[in-house]
Amino acid sequence: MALLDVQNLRAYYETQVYGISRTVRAVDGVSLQLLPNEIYGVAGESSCGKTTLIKVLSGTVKPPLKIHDGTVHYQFGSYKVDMLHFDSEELRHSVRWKEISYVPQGSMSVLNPVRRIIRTFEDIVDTHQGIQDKKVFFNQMRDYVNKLGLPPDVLNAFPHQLSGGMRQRVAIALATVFHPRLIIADEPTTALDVVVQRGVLQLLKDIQAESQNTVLLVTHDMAVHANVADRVAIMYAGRFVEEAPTKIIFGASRHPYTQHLIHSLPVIGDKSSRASLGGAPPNLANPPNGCRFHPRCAQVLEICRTQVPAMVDLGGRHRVACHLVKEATR
Amino acid sequence: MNANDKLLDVQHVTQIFHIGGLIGGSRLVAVNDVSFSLDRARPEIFTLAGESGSGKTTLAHLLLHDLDPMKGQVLFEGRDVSQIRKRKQVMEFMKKVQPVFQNPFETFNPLRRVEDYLYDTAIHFGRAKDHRTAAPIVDEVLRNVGLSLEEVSKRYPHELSGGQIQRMSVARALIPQPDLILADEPVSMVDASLRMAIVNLFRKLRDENKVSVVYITHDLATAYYISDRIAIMLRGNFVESGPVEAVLDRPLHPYTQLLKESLPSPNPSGLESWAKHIALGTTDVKEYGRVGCKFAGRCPRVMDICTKADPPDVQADGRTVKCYLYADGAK
Amino acid sequence: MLRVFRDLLKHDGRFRVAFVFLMAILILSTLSLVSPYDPGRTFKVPADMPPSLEHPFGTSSRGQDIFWWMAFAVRNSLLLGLMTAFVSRIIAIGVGLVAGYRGGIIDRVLMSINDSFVVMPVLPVLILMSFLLRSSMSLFMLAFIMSLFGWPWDARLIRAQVLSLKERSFTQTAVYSGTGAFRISLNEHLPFVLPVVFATTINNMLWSIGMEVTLSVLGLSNVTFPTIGTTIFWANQHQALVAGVWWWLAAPVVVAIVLFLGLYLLFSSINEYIDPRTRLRRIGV
Amino acid sequence: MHKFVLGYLVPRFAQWAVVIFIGVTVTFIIPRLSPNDPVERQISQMMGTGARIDPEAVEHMRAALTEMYGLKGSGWQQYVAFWGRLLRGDLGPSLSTFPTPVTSLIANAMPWTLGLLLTSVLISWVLGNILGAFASYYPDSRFMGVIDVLSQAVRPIPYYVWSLVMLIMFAYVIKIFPFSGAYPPGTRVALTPQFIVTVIEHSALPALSLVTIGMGGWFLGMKSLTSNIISEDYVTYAETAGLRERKILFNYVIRNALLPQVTGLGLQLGSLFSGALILEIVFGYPGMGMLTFNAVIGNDYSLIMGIAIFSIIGVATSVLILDLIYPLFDPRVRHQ
Repeated sequence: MALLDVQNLRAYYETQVYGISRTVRAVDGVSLQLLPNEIYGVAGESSCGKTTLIKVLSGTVKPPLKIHDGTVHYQFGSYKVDMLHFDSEELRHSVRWKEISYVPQGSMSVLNPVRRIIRTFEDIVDTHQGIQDKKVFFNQMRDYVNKLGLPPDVLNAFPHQLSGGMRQRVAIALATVFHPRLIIADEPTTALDVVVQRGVLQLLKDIQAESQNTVLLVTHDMAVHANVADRVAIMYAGRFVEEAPTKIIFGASRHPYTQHLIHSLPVIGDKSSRASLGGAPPNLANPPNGCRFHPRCAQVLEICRTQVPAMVDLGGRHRVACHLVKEATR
Repeated sequence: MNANDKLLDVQHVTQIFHIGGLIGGSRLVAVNDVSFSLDRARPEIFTLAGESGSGKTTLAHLLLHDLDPMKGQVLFEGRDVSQIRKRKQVMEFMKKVQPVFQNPFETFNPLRRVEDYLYDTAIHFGRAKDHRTAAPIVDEVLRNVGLSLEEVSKRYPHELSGGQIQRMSVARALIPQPDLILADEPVSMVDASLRMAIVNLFRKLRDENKVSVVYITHDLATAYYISDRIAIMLRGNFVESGPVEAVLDRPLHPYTQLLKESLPSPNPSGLESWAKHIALGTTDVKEYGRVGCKFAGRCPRVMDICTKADPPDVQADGRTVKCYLYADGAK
Repeated sequence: MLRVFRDLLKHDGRFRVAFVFLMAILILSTLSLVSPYDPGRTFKVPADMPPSLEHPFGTSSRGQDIFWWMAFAVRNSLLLGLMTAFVSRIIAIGVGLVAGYRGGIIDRVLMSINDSFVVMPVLPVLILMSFLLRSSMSLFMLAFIMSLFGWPWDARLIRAQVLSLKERSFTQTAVYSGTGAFRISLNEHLPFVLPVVFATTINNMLWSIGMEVTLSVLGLSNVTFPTIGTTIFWANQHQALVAGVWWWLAAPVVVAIVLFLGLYLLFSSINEYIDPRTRLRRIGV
Repeated sequence: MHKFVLGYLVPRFAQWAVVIFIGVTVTFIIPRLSPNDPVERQISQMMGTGARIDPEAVEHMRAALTEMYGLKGSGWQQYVAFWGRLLRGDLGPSLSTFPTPVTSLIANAMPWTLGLLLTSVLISWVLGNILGAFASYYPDSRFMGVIDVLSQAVRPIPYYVWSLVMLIMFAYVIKIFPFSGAYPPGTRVALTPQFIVTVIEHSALPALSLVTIGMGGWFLGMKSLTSNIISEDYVTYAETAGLRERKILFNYVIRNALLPQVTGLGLQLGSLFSGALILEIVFGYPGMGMLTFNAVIGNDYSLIMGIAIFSIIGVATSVLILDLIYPLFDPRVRHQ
C-alpha cells in the first residue's frame, strides 16, 4: 500500500507586481508514489521545481504558490489524508510532525536564534503531546540526542553556538522525536563539509533502518543518492523525466539527461575528459514546449520539439518520459 | 632556479587573527607556515583543497594582497607583494593577477549591465582607448570562453544563467592578459550540468592562453580532474601537497585518506566502506587551538608524539606530508 | 520617469492621496506670488471675520486675510524643509559613503560623533541657539543650523548599506576592473543608496518643518516672517481659541496636516517602489 | 564572560561619556559664538527700565554678572571652570527667579516630565508593538486595517500640531478634559488620593496625545519588522512543525521583532524627550517644557543652559540603561 500517492500535480507561482503578472510553472504534471520503509531520492538542478514539490507535500503552500491541478493522498495506516483539501487545524493537530516531519537545508536559520535548543524541543513536544514534568522531559531528550551522537550540553546551547554539522544533527533529532512515518529532507547536507556530510547521512540512514519509515531525500548531488537512496527520481524543469531503483538509474538509465548527470561528474582516479551540457536550464516562466529538455538534448528527435513525452513504465518500477524509449519499444 | 623565474613564490607565510574583545580574546592561527611556488616557464593549475575553516580563503586574500601576512613573504615575479602601495603599482599587479569569484549572481552588480565590467577592464588596463575600440577585444575574450558579445550584450545578471555569468567572469579576468588567475570556488555554485564547461575552460586557459591558475575548492573530484599539483589544507596547515595523482590516488596523510573516503562515489556498489562510522568532528575553534597535529583529535593512527609538537614536513613517495607516521625515525 | 509616475498612480492608493495633497500645497504656495495683500502689513481687512467667500480662511485678529497669509506661510515652510533636507543630505551621503567605504579609524571617529548627535535631544540645544540669536534668526540661518543636526541618523543608514555593499563581490570585481574608489562609490553603491537617500530626504523635511513650528511657537524665530509656526504663534498670542477665533488656529493646523500627510505618503509609496528588491522583482527576477 | 564585558559593555560606557562630553561642549560653545553678549543684554534691559543707576554701580553689576555667567578669563579657563561647576552640580542661579539655583527648579520640574514621559512611552511602545505584530500576522483583519490607516495618518504629524488638534477636539469641542495644567491652581501639592486623581485627570489629555503619536510610530515599525520575520525560515519551520499560532506569534515572531524595537526605543528617546517638552507647553503641564517656556519668556539664560545640559545627560543616561538591558533580550550578544 503506497504511503503517498500523487497524481498529475501542477503548482504554479503567480506574482503581480505593478501591473506585470508572471506565472512560473514550477511543478507541471508530476505523479509519484512513496512506499513504506524506503529512502526515495529526488535529484535535480537549481530551479527544477524540487523545493516547490516539497512545499506541496509538506503542506506549506502559501501565496504566491497556488495548486492548479492534481491530487495528493496520504495513507497513514487506516488514516487517509487528502493534503490539498484538508482542514488546517486537524492537519496541524494530528499530521504535522506526528506523521510528516521535515529536515531543512540551512539549519542555521531554522532554529529560533533567541531560544535555547531544549526550548524548541519543548515547543514541539508540548504542542503535540504535552509535557508533565520539564525535568524528566529534559533527561529524556538528553538520552535521545546522546543516542544520535550529540554531546548532552547541546540542549542548553543557543543555535549560534553550534557548528553546522551539530545543528543539522539537532534538526534531525527534532524531526524524528515522534518517529513520523515520513521524513522530508530538503538538501540536508548541501551546506556541510564532505566529512560531516557523511556522518549526517549515515545518521539519517540508521534512523530510517531502525524505525522502518520513509525518507524523501531531495538533493542535486547524484553521488549522495547513489550511497543513500533506494529509489531515485530525476526532475527537470518541473517534471519527472525518469524514476527507478538506484542500481538501474546508475547502471541502465534510459533518459539522456540522467545519463548526462551521472557521467558529467569527475571521479578521482579517472582523468578522461567530460563533456558539459550546452544551453542553460529553461526559464519556467515560459518553458520550451514539447519535451522541456529538447533544446539541450544531443539525441533530439522532431517529435520532441512538439509533443510532451508521456511517462512509460518499463517494468521493475522503472519509468521514463522520453520519445527515444517509446521509439525503441514500439 | 633563481628567484625571478618563479611566477609566484610563497615563503613560510603565517597569518594570525585576534577574535574576541579589545584586550584578551583568543588567537587563531588561520595560516601556519605555508610555502609553495609556481614556475613562470611552465603554466600549471595548483589546487588549494580543504573544508570550511581550513584557511584556504585567508590564504587567497594573502595572495591577492587584500591582506599582508604576519610572518613570511608572498613574492610575485620576485617582488614582495606587501610593498605594493602606489596606485600605479597596484594596477601593474592587477594586470598580472585577476580573481574569479564563487557566486555568479554576486560577481556582477544586479543593477548594472554585465558587459560594462568587461568594457571598463579593457579601457582601464590600456587594451582600448574607448568603448568603440574595446568592443572587438571584449568579443574576442567572450568567444574564448564559448560565448559571443551579441548573445550577452545589454543583459543584466538575472537575465543570464549561472554558467554564462561565470564564463563572463573568466572572460573579464582574461582581458588584461594576466599570468595568474586566482579562482575561489568558481564552480561550486554552478549547476552540475554546466560545471564541466567552466572546469574545462580553466584547462584550456592553462594549455592555450599559458595562464597559471590557483584553484581553491572543497571538491576533490574536480580538483583531481583539472589540476597538476594540489595542497590539502587543515586548520591553516598544508598537511599533504604534491602532484595530484600521487596525493589523491595514493593518499598518505590520514586526513587526506578520510577526505577521499568520505567523498560519496557516484556508483551504488561502494556501499560498505562509506557506511563505516567516523568520529564526530569537534567544533572548529577547538581544533585550531590544539598543540601539535591539528588532526590528532580524530586521527585513527594517532601517536602520543602527535599531540606534543607540530609534525615535520616529510618527503615521501613523491609528495610532502606533514605527519609523524612517515618521519624517518618512526618507521 | 513618466512611466514610474504612471505606474505609481495606477497601482498605489497612497500615491494618489499624496499627489492630491501636495498639489493643493503647491498651488497654495504659488498663489503667494499673486497675493493682493502684503503679509508684512496688518489691519488691511476687518479683523476676526469667520471664513467667507471673500476670505476663504477668514481673517485674523491682526486684520490680515488668513488665506493669503497661509500662502506665504506654506511657501516659506516648504522652502525651509527643502533647504534643510538638501544640506543635510550632502553631509549624510558624504559621511555615510566615506565612513562605510574607508572604514578603519576614520569610520570609528565619524561614527562616534554621529552616534552622539543621534542620541542628543536636539530641541533644548536648538532652543538655546535660537534664544541667543532671537530675532536675527533668518529662515536660511535656521535651515542651516537644523541641517547641522539633521544628518546623523541618515548617515548611519547610508553607512550600514555601504558596508554591506562593500562585502559583496561585485565591489571586488569593479576594483579588479581597474575602477577607482570614487567611481566605485558612484557606479556600484549609489544606485543602491539612492532609495535610502530619497526616503530620508522626505523624513528630514518632515522633521525640519516640524521643528520650525515648535521653535516659532516659542517665539524663538523671526515672528514677522510668515511660516506655519509663526501663524500658530500669533494665534496663541491673541488667545485665538479663548476669543472664539478658532479658524485662525484651525487654518495652520489643517494646512500642516495636509503638508505632512502628503509628504509622508509620498515617502512611503516611492520608498517601496524604488527599493532594489521590488525593482528587481519588477524587472522579473 | 569577560569577553562580553570588554566587547559590549566598555564601548557602551565609552559612547555614553562621548555623548555627554560633546553635548556639554556644544552647549558651552554656542553662547560664546552668539553676536550679542548676554551680560550687555541683561544690563541694557535693566537700563531700559528708565531707572537711573550711576555708572559705578553698573560697573559693579557688570563684573558680578560676568563672574556669574562664567565669562571671566580666557576661553580655556572658562571651559575648565564650567566643567568644575558642572561636576559639583552647580548650574548657577536662575535669573528670572533670582537667586533660586537652576538645579532646584529643574529638580521639581523633572518628576512631572518623567512621570508623563515614562508612562506614555511605555504604554505606546507595548501597545504599538503588540498591535503591529498582530496586524502583519493577521493581515486580513478589518480592525487592524483601520488601526493601520490611523497610524499612517497620525505618524507624520509633529507633536505640536497633533497636541493642538487633541486640545481643540477634547478640551474645546467635546469638553471632556480640563483646559490645561496638571492640577487646578491653588490645590495643595500632597500625596493625598484626591490630589492624585486630579493629576491623572488633568494629565490624561497630554498623555493621550503622546501615546497616540508614539503608538502610530511603533505600530508601523513593528508591522514592517514582523512582515519580514514571518517569512524567516524559523517561523515557517515552526508552522511546519504544527505549533499553535499563538505560540509562534509570541515566542517566535514578536520575540525576535522586539530586538530592533528595543534599540529603536533607545535611539528615539532624544526626540521623545523633545516631543514631551512641546506638549507640556500646549497643555500648560508644569514639567521641563513649561520651565523652558518660562525661561524663554523671562530671558533666563542660565536656566536654559541648565535645561539643555540636564536634558542631554538625562537622555544619554537612559540610552545607556537601554543598551545595558538589550543583552537580556538577545542571547547572541550575551554569549559571544
